[in-house]
Amino acid sequence: MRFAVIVFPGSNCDEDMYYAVTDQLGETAELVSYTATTLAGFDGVLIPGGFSYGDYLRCGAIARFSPIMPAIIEFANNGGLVLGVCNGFQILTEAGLLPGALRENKTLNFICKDAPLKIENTQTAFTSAYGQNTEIRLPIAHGEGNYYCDEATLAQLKANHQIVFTYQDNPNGSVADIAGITNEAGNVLGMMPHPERAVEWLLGNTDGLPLFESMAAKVRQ
Amino acid sequence: MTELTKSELTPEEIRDQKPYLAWSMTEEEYQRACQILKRLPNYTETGLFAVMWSEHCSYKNSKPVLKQFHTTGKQVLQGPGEGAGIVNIGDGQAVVFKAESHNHPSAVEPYEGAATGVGGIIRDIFSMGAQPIAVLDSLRFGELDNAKTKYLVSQVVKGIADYGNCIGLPTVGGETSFDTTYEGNPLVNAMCVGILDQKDMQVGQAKGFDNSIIYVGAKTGRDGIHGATFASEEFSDDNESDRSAVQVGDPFMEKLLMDACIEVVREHKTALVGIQDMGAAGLVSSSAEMASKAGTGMVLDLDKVPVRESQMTPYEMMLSESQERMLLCVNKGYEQEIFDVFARYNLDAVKIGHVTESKQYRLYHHGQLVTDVPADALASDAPVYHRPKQLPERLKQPKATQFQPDVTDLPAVFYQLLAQPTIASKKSIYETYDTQVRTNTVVKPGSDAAVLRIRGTKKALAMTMDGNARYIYLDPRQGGAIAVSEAARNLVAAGAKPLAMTDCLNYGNPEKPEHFYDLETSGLGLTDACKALDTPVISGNVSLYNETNGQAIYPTPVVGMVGLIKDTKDIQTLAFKNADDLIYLVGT
Amino acid sequence: MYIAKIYVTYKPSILDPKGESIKSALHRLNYETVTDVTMGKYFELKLEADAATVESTVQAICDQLLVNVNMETYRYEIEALEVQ
Amino acid sequence: MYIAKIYVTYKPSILDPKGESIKSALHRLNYETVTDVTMGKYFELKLEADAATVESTVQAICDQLLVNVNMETYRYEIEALEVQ
Ligand SMILES: Nc1ncnc2c1ncn2[C@@H]1O[C@H](COP(=O)(O)OP(=O)(O)O)[C@@H](O)[C@H]1O
Repeated sequence: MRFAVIVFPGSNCDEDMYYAVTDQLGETAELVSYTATTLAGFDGVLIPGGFSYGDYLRCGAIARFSPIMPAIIEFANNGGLVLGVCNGFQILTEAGLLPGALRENKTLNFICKDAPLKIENTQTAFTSAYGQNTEIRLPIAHGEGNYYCDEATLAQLKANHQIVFTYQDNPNGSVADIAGITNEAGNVLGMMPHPERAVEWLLGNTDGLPLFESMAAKVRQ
Repeated sequence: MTELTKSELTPEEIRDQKPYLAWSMTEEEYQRACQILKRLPNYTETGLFAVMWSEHCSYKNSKPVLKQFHTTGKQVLQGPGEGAGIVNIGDGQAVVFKAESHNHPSAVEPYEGAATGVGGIIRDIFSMGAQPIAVLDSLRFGELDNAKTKYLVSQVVKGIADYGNCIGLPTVGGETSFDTTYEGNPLVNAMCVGILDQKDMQVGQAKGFDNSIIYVGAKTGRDGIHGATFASEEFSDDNESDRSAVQVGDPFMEKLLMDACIEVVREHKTALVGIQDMGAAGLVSSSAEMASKAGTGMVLDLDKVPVRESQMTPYEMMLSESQERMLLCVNKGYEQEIFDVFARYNLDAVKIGHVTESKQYRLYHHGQLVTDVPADALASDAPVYHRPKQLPERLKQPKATQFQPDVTDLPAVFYQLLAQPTIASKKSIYETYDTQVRTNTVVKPGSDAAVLRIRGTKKALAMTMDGNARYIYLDPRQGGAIAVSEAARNLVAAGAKPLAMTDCLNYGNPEKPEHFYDLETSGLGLTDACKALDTPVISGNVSLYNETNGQAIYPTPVVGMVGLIKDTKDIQTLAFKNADDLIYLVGT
Repeated sequence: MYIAKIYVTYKPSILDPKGESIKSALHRLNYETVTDVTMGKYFELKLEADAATVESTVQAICDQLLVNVNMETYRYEIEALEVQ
Repeated sequence: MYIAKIYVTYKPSILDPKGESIKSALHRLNYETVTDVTMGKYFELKLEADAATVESTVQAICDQLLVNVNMETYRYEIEALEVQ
């Protein structure tokens, strides 16, 4: 399959994402500039971490007005698989593709460490390759990963099984320990932990690889 | 600071009122400038001499010490003198690294001081054409028992974290220690490591008559004017109000600048002649050094310099230390392709002058010639001082007999030791640093040295920063050697062969003979170990005048070292691996 | 020429961790009379707009970019600046 | 009971990368009438202080904690709140 890795000014996990799906997963990928206006020919869209536009206003707030965004929204609305990690998650919420918002960590500090996660829903296009009730560890690295949504939205997320990952040991204050959610249709996933940093034995962790394998399997169906 | 911007004195008024004394330029140095010019320097020129002849820019007090360093070896591709040193790691690749101090700015404005320290050292690495891959930080503060120190620690760490995390470079190692000697004068040293294809090696030179000088990056403001002079002065409580040299870092801008400069280096080789970052003493030091090194002259039109504030004087523009700016020398006729690259990153790139044959350094402002001095006079011909030295009082005492601690409750002492901030885990610091971005980090903070693989090869690099000022305080020569040896041991423990080192020399006022003794003697100690271990010094930085109210810090050389691991399967970590494994104590 | 001053704060129902941490810092510094702290953002915008549109422009800018209406509220003041 | 509203902004000569990045975003969104943006901080403090000391307390809090006097300036307003 062919992935588009979106590069905004200030993205800094774009190459990591690229290498994860090419070197480790063995699929093809292309770095796509924020100035592009079409995603024709791609089977999946990856929005990487980083500090788009410095994240000086609010994380993701400025990136969502980039020229590429209408194409991403159209791609998602047509059922295409979109994964946003870290800053990518923030951009997806700012763009309204996912509900809620991400606030500053309750510790007020950036946190970089491995976080044990529970996979709440293994029936998604992003988690089908994980076993039921699997517990995994993925690296987190963020200053603003404290997920917020109001009660009504939370009830909906729960009812629709949109909560995909939760923290075992909530590091940032997220509502309901949320680490990652999908949209209602299940084709857009936003998550704070970094699966692309956990795809290689040399770097000590491969718990992220099944996520990309799930996406590839879904596209091949 | 208002004093610096009021209407300028005439050359005669400068001679009579001597404002240069406040800029740390001595009477003798002023006279020397007059002799070189064979006339009285004007206001701008006086400012340029003062800043370029400061210790920070000219190393006028430390040059004799640096000359003794061991700087050669068959692995060395570029020794001291450029933005950073370069070492061969085989397969046409090289590792580039350097350490730099930002002590004075961090004492005054800890968050921005530390952040811009990181930004500066990163620019030094990509100005060599290298892709930066990692940052390390070596921090020293007073004891953690008061609110002021806690504030400094939290702000310095946040400054380092925010800059490195935002630009997307992992901060993978360092050291943090606490001692009352650093109470008024914390040390913030940062190191950056980069990888380079040897064919992309760059130098900061302005060669080729008529070639264009191009300014890229952030606009120039009134920030940090006289920062270099400021770094070459002691602190005292009564110059509190002078401390206005605050520069603000913009890591987002630097990320764009880094990516754009690397693209220029890799893909526009025929266009690019030289590239240098605008660090201390900003525009004047980068441009004068580029000309002086190439044996050329330069004409700059200051009306072209992108500015952020209105009505900046030539003096202010030349001395501003606004961050995230670079200076390029580009072959005549190739300017447009360079402009196009920077335009794609939404960065300013403006031709502000050209290289000349005359060896004169000339600045025009509003059509007027405001500076006309030999380029060499500002750079390579700066004064050098051989300071007198004297054995410090503390070393004259006969060596005390071995201290015998009286330990009755061993476990209690053990726990007390572990609770010492200097010994305790530094997790609360390094967990705020992104240690994994760029996904090369094999060994993260918490081990003896950090290890990063080199993508696409079997190789990996180990890196560390170390220093223990108490040893130098007690025995400068041995202590210097110990600092190098500790760094080397940390690399070996990671499975690496040490390649070369960089250093930050943090000392007190060198004009005091006892401090100069410490500087020189510990330098000899560093050299002893460098020779023995074949780890030449390839780059470094000197920070003198680390004093508060006449009291100097311990002499504190900090060593940054990089080693090569030829095959990632040989990487070692510090943790015990299995029950029943045997434990050996090796060495003396 | 107008200057718009815009104040953005979290909605009351949302925990403000920065405000909380400042409050406890103030208590440690013995400013016990401080009972509540909220921290928000403050923007000053200069606009070369005309009187008829300036207010709607400021509102649009807030709703579109400056404020995340999911979790933040805002208020603003607009002043005319003397033209020299 | 008093409420203090405190506005903190950078001093004029200090680089404000946040304001710059917001300004260029607004220009890209076609709000070209915006000529200048600064982004600062906004605090609301509730104080159980008395009229005689409230102002000096607020000033001390600003100088000591809320404001980095190296780089920032501030202004404030203090209002008395009705006690229920
Ligand atoms: N300021 C810092 N930044 C990043 N890592 C740090 C810092 N301080 C300490 N560390 C890391 O913590 C670990 C322990 O450091 P240190 O206490 O200096 O131990 P040692 O003396 O054994 O080197 C090392 O891995 C080091 O890299």
